[in-house]
Amino acid sequence: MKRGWIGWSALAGLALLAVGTWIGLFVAPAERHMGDVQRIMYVHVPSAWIGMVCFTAAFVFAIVSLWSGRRVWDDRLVGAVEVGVVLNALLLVQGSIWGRATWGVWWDWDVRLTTSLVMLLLFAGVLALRRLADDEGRRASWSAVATIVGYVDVPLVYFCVRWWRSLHQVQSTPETVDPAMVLPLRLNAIGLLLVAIWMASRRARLEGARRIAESAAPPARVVSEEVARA
Amino acid sequence: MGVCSPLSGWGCASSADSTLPVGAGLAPAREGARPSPTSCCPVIHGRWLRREATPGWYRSRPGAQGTGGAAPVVSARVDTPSTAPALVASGLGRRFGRRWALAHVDLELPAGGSLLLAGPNGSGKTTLLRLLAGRLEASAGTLRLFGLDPRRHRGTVRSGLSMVSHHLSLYPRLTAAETLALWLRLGGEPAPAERVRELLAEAGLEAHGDVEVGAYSAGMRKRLALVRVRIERPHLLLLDEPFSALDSAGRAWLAEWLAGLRREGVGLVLASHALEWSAPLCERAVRLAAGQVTWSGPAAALLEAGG
Amino acid sequence: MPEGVIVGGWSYVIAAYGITTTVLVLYVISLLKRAAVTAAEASDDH
Amino acid sequence: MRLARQAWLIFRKDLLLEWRGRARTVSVLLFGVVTLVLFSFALGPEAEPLRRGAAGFLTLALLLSSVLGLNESFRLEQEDQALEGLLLRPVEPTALFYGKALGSAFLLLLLALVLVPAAVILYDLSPTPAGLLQLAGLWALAAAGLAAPGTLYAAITGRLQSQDVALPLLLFPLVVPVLLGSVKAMDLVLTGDPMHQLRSWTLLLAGFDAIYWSVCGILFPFAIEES
Repeated sequence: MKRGWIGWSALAGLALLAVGTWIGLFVAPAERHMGDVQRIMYVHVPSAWIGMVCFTAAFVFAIVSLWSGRRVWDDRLVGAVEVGVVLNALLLVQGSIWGRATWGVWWDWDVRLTTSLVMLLLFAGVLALRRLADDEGRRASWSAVATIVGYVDVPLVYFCVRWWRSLHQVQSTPETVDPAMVLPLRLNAIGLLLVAIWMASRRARLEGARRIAESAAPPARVVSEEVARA
Repeated sequence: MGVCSPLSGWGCASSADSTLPVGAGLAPAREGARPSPTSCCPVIHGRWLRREATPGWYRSRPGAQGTGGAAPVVSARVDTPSTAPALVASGLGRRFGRRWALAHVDLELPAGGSLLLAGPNGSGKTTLLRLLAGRLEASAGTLRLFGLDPRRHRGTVRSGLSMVSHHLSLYPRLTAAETLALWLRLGGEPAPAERVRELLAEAGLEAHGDVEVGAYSAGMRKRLALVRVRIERPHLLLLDEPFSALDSAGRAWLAEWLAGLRREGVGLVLASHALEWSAPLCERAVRLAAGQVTWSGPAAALLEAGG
Repeated sequence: MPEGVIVGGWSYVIAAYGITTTVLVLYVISLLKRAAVTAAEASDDH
Repeated sequence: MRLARQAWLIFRKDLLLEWRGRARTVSVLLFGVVTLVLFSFALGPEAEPLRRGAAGFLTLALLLSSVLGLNESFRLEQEDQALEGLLLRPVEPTALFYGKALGSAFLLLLLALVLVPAAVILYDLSPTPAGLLQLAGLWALAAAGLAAPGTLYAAITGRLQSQDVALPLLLFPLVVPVLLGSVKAMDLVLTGDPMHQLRSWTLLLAGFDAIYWSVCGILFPFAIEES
């Protein structure tokens, strides 16, 4: 199979992920308060970043899709949304595990966790809507509309939850990051980005192939009988 | 700004086109809002005129706006309905999933012309009408209405079109009078009681104006939906099976009513099985089968050929 | 070891990395599988 | 202005239809009351937890009833494809959006007349007259915040096979900010506002409304037109 630059960069991304994870797990120092649990960060934070990148890309694709009306952008939109949803779901699982280890609970109505959850529901809704719409054109414009509204909604959710939470407790996520922790974080983020781009582009290509498989060439033109006058 | 087609005896269609330069609609208003001599608009409301932009195919007289002579009222990309064909379709097709409901349709209809679409159920007549009305996007081919691309000039094209389809687009809980008044007001016209009564009389519904449409018989509903077209003052009227659901008196009424519209220069595209009623109303006819045009010629010849 | 440090955090770390890797691998497999199915369908029809 | 005039006409038409079909409107109102009653069963008979949760229950009752009202509003348009007729008239899609969203917001506003007294009785609330007025204002803001995205999505889901499931699925996550804002602000009205936060929550809610009404208004034409 011919491997394009996206494929090669995804392989490079895998290598980066391997190196970054190795450094994160075995080389970087343990965090002062959280100990080794903090090592979840090296996968958790890149998931959050790249998930957000996916949704941002989906938002841009949605605008282009509405504006140009070309279905290619709809394919790309699905790719970005679906990969974003996968990463976001992983993010919630990792966050939940981390929460269990540090706070003792699987779930906490923390700002980021809550926002991620709502974001997941919003974009999973886009995917659900696509399955319900039968017409190709409607599917494209409706998913673009839902993506745009959903994306615009995310910061609103974030601010709202922050205000809502601020009554109960101050934010407790430690923000100080040791320089030794930055390197694996960056390596993993770049690696995951490259892999995510590959996955999204594969998904987009799949959507395009499906679109074509669902369509058919017009039938052969039949000869029409022309009558000049009565 | 009123649309005044030389062909249309109906006077002004109230309509607007947001895609046109603002100046096109504003300039004549400054000049005192007088209709041009060639205009057939009986009444122009000054305020209304000032606020509405010019529809695309309206060509103002040279110098109609008098603000330095060469103000761009005449838009280069539009034409009057008298010269631009009402409808040009080439290679038009529509696909639903893998099935092409319509393919390779080439049609041309001169302004004010009339066309009969014949063919069995499922041959693509309704799909074609919906494509023409802009309620469905074509999967293939190009379409020009009044010389304009309906995708780029949606508002303009729509204000020149009317369609009465199988679904009549009536609200069952509104009375006939309310329906007509709503339609008048949506176009920016006043809806005085006598105008509404006039329209009701035209549909033969004077006695039922205050009855909710949901209580009407199918024929009455159809007549109401048809008469509502009057308010829209189209240049091109698209009808899907207009003769169905009507009794013989109703059909006679409709034939007469449509003939009246034709005399006023309204273009007509009519999909019908009732050839004995519809063929005399149309000049040209095409027969569709499995989504393609299999026969085209004069409507009278189609009648002779037995459909 | 200073006070308050979470001990035995490795199981959580392994769980997080394990789940992430598994899900991503499964997703990629599903991608490839779906692509193969679509390609097979397309070649069947044409 | 043409847009505003058309929107106003659509709004008035919706109100008239709502009035003519008031049996349905009344069932939406009753549904709201039923949910309020169910919440009290879920929490048990003690008055105190009910009183504390009253703001949340009111907002949830509003949210759940709104889905019924919105679905109904677009069912009317789809029944005889009246919507297509309006678009061909031609009515600007944007005008259609604002008209219908106003209509839905108005219906949701009506809910307050039934739900707030019901909550006062069922949950043993004792709001001051000023508090009732504040509550009404907040209710209006929440109703507006639900009506705009609700109208956008109801227009989409109204043309799906499984519309009844699809609307809440899409709408509920989207209106989380409105939900939170409304619960919080109403709670401050009902159970006291020692730190004077009501003003900022109200402004926040109003800000959300502004964003929803503009973004959804821009996107509605794309949702309703074929492409």
